[in-house]
Amino acid sequence: MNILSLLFYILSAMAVGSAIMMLLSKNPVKSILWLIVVFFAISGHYILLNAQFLAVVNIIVYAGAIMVLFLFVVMLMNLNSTVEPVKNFRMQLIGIISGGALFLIILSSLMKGEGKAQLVQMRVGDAGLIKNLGNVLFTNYVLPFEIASILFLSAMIGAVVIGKKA
Amino acid sequence: MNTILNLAWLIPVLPLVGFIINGLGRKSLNKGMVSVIGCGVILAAFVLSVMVFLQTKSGNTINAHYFDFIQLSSFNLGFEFKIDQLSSLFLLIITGVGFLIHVYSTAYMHEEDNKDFAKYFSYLNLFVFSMLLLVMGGNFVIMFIGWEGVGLCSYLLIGYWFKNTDYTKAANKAFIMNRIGDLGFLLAVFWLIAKVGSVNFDTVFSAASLAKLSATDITGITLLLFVGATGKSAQIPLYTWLPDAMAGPTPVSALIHAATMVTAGIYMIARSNALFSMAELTMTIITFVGLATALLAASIAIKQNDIKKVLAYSTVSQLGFMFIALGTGNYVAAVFHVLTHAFFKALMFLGSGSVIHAMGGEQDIRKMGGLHCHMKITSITFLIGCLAISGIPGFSGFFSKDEILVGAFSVHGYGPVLYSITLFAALLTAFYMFRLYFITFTGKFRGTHEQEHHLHESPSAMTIPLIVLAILSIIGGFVGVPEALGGHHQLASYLSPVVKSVTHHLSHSTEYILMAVSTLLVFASIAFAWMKYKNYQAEGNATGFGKVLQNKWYVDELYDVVFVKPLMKFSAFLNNIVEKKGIDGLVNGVGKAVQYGGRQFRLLQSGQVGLYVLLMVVGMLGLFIIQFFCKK
Amino acid sequence: MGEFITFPELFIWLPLLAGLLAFFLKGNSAKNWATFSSLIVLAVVVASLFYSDDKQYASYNRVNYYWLKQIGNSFFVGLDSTSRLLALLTAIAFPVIFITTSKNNYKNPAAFYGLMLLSQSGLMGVFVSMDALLFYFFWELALIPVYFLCSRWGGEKRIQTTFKFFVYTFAGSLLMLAGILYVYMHTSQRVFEDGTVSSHSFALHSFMSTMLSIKEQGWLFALFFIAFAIKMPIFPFHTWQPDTYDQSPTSVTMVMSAVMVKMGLFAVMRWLIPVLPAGALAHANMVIILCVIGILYASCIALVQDNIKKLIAYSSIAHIGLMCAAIFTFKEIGVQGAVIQLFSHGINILGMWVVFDIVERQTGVKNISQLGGIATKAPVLTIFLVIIALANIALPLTNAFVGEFMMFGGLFQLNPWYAFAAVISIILAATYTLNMIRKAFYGEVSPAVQGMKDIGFAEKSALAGLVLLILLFGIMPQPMIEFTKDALKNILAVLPK
Amino acid sequence: MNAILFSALWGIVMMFSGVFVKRKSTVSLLAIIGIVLLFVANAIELNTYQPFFYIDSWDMLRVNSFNLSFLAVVFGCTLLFFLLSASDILKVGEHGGEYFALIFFVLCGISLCATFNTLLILFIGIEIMSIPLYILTGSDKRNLKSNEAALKYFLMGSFFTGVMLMGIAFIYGGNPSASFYIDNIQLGKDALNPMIATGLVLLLISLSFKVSAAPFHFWTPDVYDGAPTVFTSFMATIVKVGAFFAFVRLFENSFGKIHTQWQTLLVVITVSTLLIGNITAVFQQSVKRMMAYSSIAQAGFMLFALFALNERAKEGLVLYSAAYSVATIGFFAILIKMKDYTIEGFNGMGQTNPVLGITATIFLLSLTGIPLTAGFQSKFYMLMAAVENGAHFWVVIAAVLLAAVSAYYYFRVIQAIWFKQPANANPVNEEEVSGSFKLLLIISAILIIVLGVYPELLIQWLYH
Amino acid sequence: MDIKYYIGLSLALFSIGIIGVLTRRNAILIFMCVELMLNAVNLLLVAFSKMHAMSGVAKASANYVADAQIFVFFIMVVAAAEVAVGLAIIVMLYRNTHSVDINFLNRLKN
Repeated sequence: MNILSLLFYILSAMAVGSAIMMLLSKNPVKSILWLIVVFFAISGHYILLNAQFLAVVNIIVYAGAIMVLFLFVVMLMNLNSTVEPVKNFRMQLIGIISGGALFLIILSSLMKGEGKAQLVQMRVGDAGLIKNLGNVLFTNYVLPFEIASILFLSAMIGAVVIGKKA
Repeated sequence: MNTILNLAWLIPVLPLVGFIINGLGRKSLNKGMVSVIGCGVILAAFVLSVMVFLQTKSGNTINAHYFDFIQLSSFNLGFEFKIDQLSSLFLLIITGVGFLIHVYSTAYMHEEDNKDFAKYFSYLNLFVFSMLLLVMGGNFVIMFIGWEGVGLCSYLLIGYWFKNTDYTKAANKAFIMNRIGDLGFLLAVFWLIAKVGSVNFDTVFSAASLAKLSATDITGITLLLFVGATGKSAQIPLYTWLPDAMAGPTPVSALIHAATMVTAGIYMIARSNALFSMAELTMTIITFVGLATALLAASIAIKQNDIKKVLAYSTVSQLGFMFIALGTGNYVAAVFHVLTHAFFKALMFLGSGSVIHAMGGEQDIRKMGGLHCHMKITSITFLIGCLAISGIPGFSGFFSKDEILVGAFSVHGYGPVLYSITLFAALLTAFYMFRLYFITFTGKFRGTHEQEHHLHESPSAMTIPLIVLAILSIIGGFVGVPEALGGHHQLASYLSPVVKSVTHHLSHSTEYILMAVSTLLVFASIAFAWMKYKNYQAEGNATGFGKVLQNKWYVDELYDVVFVKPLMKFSAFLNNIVEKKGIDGLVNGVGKAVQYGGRQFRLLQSGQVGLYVLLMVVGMLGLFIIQFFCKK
Repeated sequence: MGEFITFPELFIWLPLLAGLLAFFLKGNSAKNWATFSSLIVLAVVVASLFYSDDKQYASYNRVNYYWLKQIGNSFFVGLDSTSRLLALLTAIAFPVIFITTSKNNYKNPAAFYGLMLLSQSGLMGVFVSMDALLFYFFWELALIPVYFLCSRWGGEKRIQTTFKFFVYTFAGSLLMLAGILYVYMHTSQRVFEDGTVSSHSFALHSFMSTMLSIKEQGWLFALFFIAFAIKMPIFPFHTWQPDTYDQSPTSVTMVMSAVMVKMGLFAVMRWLIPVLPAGALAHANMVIILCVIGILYASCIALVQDNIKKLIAYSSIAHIGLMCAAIFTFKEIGVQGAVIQLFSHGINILGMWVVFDIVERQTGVKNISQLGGIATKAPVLTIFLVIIALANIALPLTNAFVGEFMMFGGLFQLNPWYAFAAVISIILAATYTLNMIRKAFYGEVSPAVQGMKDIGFAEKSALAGLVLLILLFGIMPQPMIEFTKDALKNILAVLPK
Repeated sequence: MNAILFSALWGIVMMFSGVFVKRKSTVSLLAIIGIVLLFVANAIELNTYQPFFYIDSWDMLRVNSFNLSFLAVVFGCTLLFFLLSASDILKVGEHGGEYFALIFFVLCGISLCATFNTLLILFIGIEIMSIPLYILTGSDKRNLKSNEAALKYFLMGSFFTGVMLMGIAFIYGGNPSASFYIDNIQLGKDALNPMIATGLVLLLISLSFKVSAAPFHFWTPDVYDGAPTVFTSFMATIVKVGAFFAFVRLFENSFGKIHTQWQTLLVVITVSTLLIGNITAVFQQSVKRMMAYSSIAQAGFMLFALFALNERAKEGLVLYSAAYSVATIGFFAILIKMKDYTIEGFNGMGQTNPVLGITATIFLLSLTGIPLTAGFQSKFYMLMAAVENGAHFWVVIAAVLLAAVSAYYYFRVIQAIWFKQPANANPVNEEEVSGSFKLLLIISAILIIVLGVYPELLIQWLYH
Repeated sequence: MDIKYYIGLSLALFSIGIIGVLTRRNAILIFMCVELMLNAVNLLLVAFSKMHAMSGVAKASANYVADAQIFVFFIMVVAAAEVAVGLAIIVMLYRNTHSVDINFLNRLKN
């Protein structure tokens, strides 16, 4: 087992473990913090895959901006002190069972064909570098890039329309 | 030379014209005009019939095709008449007796409103038209048209006084019972169409067609035709309408329910003798049905107190005799009896009408008595009728009945038995007819004083037909004097081109003995009646067996219990349970199921996002399973 | 005239335009306009009878416009004998209805008469269309106005009842639509005169020349037949009918029972049997058995009906069942009988309704038990009724006798037992009809009938017209047989050679 | 291309108009001008295939007569929607300009969905379509139902965004050409690559959610019910057909060749959608909610386009979009003017407001699919396409039977309009019904009839 | 590293997200779980991009490898926009009801 595999397993365990912890913690703030841990773990995976740009963006945008926003809202609502009421056990069980079943079914459906092992390029490859991505983004992907601005405009308008105190 | 025969279509058309004029002009025409038109057209038809008769007597017959009625590539049916000896004989009876009855009606119905008077005559004319169509029809369908037409007219005339619920019920009963019979007729026609492809008499009775029919076919067809005949000619099991039909005006009873319509069955079987002669089973059945009817009706007649009912049952009984004749293959005898019966039964009905007229509408003989003093013509003519029907030698009934009895006796195997039972029925006839005569015309008057005061002889328009018919009742028999009595049986030889006359194998001496026996016994039974009823006192309702007879063996009640009530119950069951709960319930059930489904599906939409997502995830699971784990 | 406009078009457009116009008229003028326009249509239809020779006047009787041609449809209308006969029936029915019901005062007459005329247009369209899609269009279009008429102007329970009727028939016709589409997909291409080629065709002749396996024909037959059976209606699809007849305004009931039920039978003859011959043959026995059961069943139920409208409805179910059975005998005599009975039954039942509309309007009662002695109060009406009722029970020398005679004959030829069973209905029919006459018209005058008056000139002449037709075709049916003879070709062609 | 550009630009114009224009009528006028411009620009492109400004999209957008004519239908319907309901949009809250801006952004999203050629544009298009809708749903801020609807919509919507992305990821992963271009997906030589199959199912699921097909329809009744009625009208019609178009476009171009492999799934979805939509609608008392279920049912019919996936289906889809949208927009425009949204609320409308009554009846008849209305023609085309496809004929039979059920609930409203006695008060807010509004309703009704008689008018554009 | 491990990992994360959506009642937490699902997708996309970089087909063009990563970038963009709108809606609801518990969202039903 090489170091990459080891790192992969560690990061994977960290991601899944924190994700489960996020589910299990009663306190919303703690959930948010666990989620941030998951995001860091995923960023770690990106680095393993040599997707440096995404790793950075993930930390800045997700773990940074978005999660902070969540945290901010939770704080704003003063939910940190109150503990969320739990769903009744049966519903939770059904939820877990069906979520798990979905996982298994998708997984098994993927395994249906005779899959020859396909390897993933790790640690090398320059496609994920900022220079390359920037190049592609502003040439091939200029149209979606521009259009994404409309998304933000509408989100902005939405925030105004909805957020403004009536 | 056949101009007359070519004009034969006028015979039915004339009454039809009378019907139309009287029917449409019922508001504007006065009674005189109506009578003239009503009787005039029949008289004209009678005159034509006589001329036609003369033609046919000299052997001229005609099959006239007027227009196509139903013309298909596989089947064709014309509107055609067949005028031969048989039909022209019936033409004479219908128009002749019909005319007399029309004349009689002008007086009898004189008290009716102008409008109703015209209505009455138009119906009567329509009846004559239908009856003529029946006998003149050149194929089974035209015959059937007349067949149903007379049923209709009978319905209309029985229900002539439509405000009386009982009368209209009787009319319905007549029509429906007739229809049951008609059904048999109709099915026989279909059978013929299916097998022979034609319903034309000549075609069907031709050897080639008959050869196409198997024994089953012939038995089936003849049986079905006979069912038709039982309906129209009031035989068991379809006879009960005829006594009830007495609800109609008395001349109607005379014309329709004695002289003409009820003999349609005999005519039809005589007409189809070629078929019937080949169907032994049917013939046997006809004989026994006729015999049973003759006995049953006669037994009922003994205990009836309504003057018209007695005559009605007598008619049924006499029709039974005719069927015995038919069943024994003695077609000529049957036709002969039709002829004589038409005379004397019409006579008696008209006589009873005269009595009822005089009694102011009273029909119960228990309230009559001693009418002979008040209305001699009626009484004497009625007596002649009774003598004729009883079969006193010299009167017409004697000859025709004798021929039937002789025919019965000569049947191979059970002839003597048949003869004796038939003779017994004939004795009953003599008995109840004279019972009627004695109770009505002799003894003391038992009615109210006003009635007694009111008693009078009927006007001449009524008595003249009586007299004419009385004369005919006496002499009518001489057209068929048997060889044994030195006659030539002119009727048989006249009808021979159409109807094969039976040559019975009895020796003249046997015939003499038979005649003597029957005559003696008839006299005995008249004497018995004289003994019993010369001093008749009104009595209450009969008891014991008499009650059964008085209540007509409870046949009506039996029919009600066996057929009518179960049918109505079954229909109500269909209507209330099968229709509403079953079929409609099923239809509505689909609607209800949809609504129920709507309510259930609605519950899924509980408003809980968690549940929604869960259900959607389950849906995803389902789709994945279908896509990847279900065999295609 | 053939150059500019053809008869079948006139049949459709005249009532349609008249109907649309009627919506904008006020009060009585709508009524008069409707009567007038329906008489015009009658005149046109009668005129078309003189141009029925197809060889000589082909351009008068058949026309084909481009419409939806990309999918192989066209506005293809044409007249043949059966459709001409039914168009005539439609054209006769409407003026009679308008004249005899003219004393009924409907609120909002403009809408009422407008919708009536629209339904006439739809009916005409059903009878003349030669394209399956067009046929389906008219099939539905005839239904919609009737739905509105019944629901708006009907009795107390009108809404539920007519709604059931509507959904029921709508479901049926949608099944037919599915069937039409399936057959359509198996047609060959259609080339239009302007060169457009569509890969499939809705034309009747294309439908008739499809190659469908017997199995396909079998279930397609079921799809079509259910639609038609509901419309006719055939047992056990009939339960909408008595209630609907009862709850509809009588003039609409007249349209439904005199003309609309014929749509189903017509469709069977025009669309079902020629298009799916093997299916029809395979199912003929089953259909006939259903029909025969229905005949007896409906007749029995009619025996115990107190409501006259329902009684007539059940009697109509029995009669229609017989016609349907006769068609499926595939015997010349039976089918021919059914064809002429289409017309005869329409006339008779129309007459029945006319009489009972008058009775109901004057007495406000539709139950037999509350009536009695009408003959005393309205003798002329009674005479007409008796004649019409006798025609309805197929007395000889009335039009229905000829038809029923031939139909029973056909049934007998196919299987005597069917005929034996079905013929019993003749007795039952006589029983319930005569009982109804006896109770409602004879006897003592009941309180409800006290105020009744006899009919006036307009009603008298309309009824006299009907009675004349009844007698005319009863005594001389041959001309009508001649006229409709070619209708048999398509149906009898089903039989294996 | 013109459509994307103009809708985005005009969205921005409307956004600023909210700030600078105070008069409400000016705002709506501006919006109407915008949609007219959009329509015209699109029509010009449809005629010439030359956009005003050419942007090199690296083949990420594909423009052809089919999707342009579809967009023309969408813009035409939006025009009708604005004309009928602009005043009601402004009544929802004080952010009139913003609402219009959001609607234009949605149109931009629809334009992207109609012309996308890569999964990326599809994703962005669907998001641009969805996010403004979350906002519009919640735009009636004081109304708890509106809030609730917005949150439900948002939560479920983003959940299925995740599902869709998972699907896209698998498609990408299973595609040896490593491409997001929808016509460049290599489906495997013999057997279908399981990754692509999984991605396909996930995409099918998420797009089913967008078009509210069962069993992913649960959001629809609640959201349509809770949203301000005028936006429900917009969502149920224009947005829904937009999503449908994307759905069909994606599956036709990328998976059309392996149609039979996923047809069974579609049968299940179609039948359950028809069943649930129609049957649940039967029991509704609120007309608005009934229309939500009816829109599910109508989606079931539109799914036939996907089921059949042939030329006829595409024609049918365009026709269906137009027919369904016009009728629904018209009916909702009337519904907005009602005082009472229950079925009883319609009682006697035919007598008090005949014009509204007649037009509402025509709209409902069209939705039921009565001949000579556009609704019939569109259903007919769908069924025809399905039959032409040849497989699973029983689905067609099920569909027509359920269409008969649909008559049940549509006709309940018609019954209320014509055959029931009116309540004491006028069921309609009379003061809001202007003459021009009535005229527009009549025009839409006529449009429906014209399309019902001559569907070629619309269809011929496709083969322009 | 075999791609299967990455598929397993991201599916696990995805499923945990789904389970979270199914089991939690707090709207914010549900939303967070959705974000987790998106991240799982992101991870998978990046892994696939590197998988394609490994297999020969895509070597010709580095763009194809970049495609997926650009896609991930856009997912993040969209997620950000969604968060803005979503949190605004949640806040609005909280202002009106003082709760973010989805179980109490049942004014709209049936």
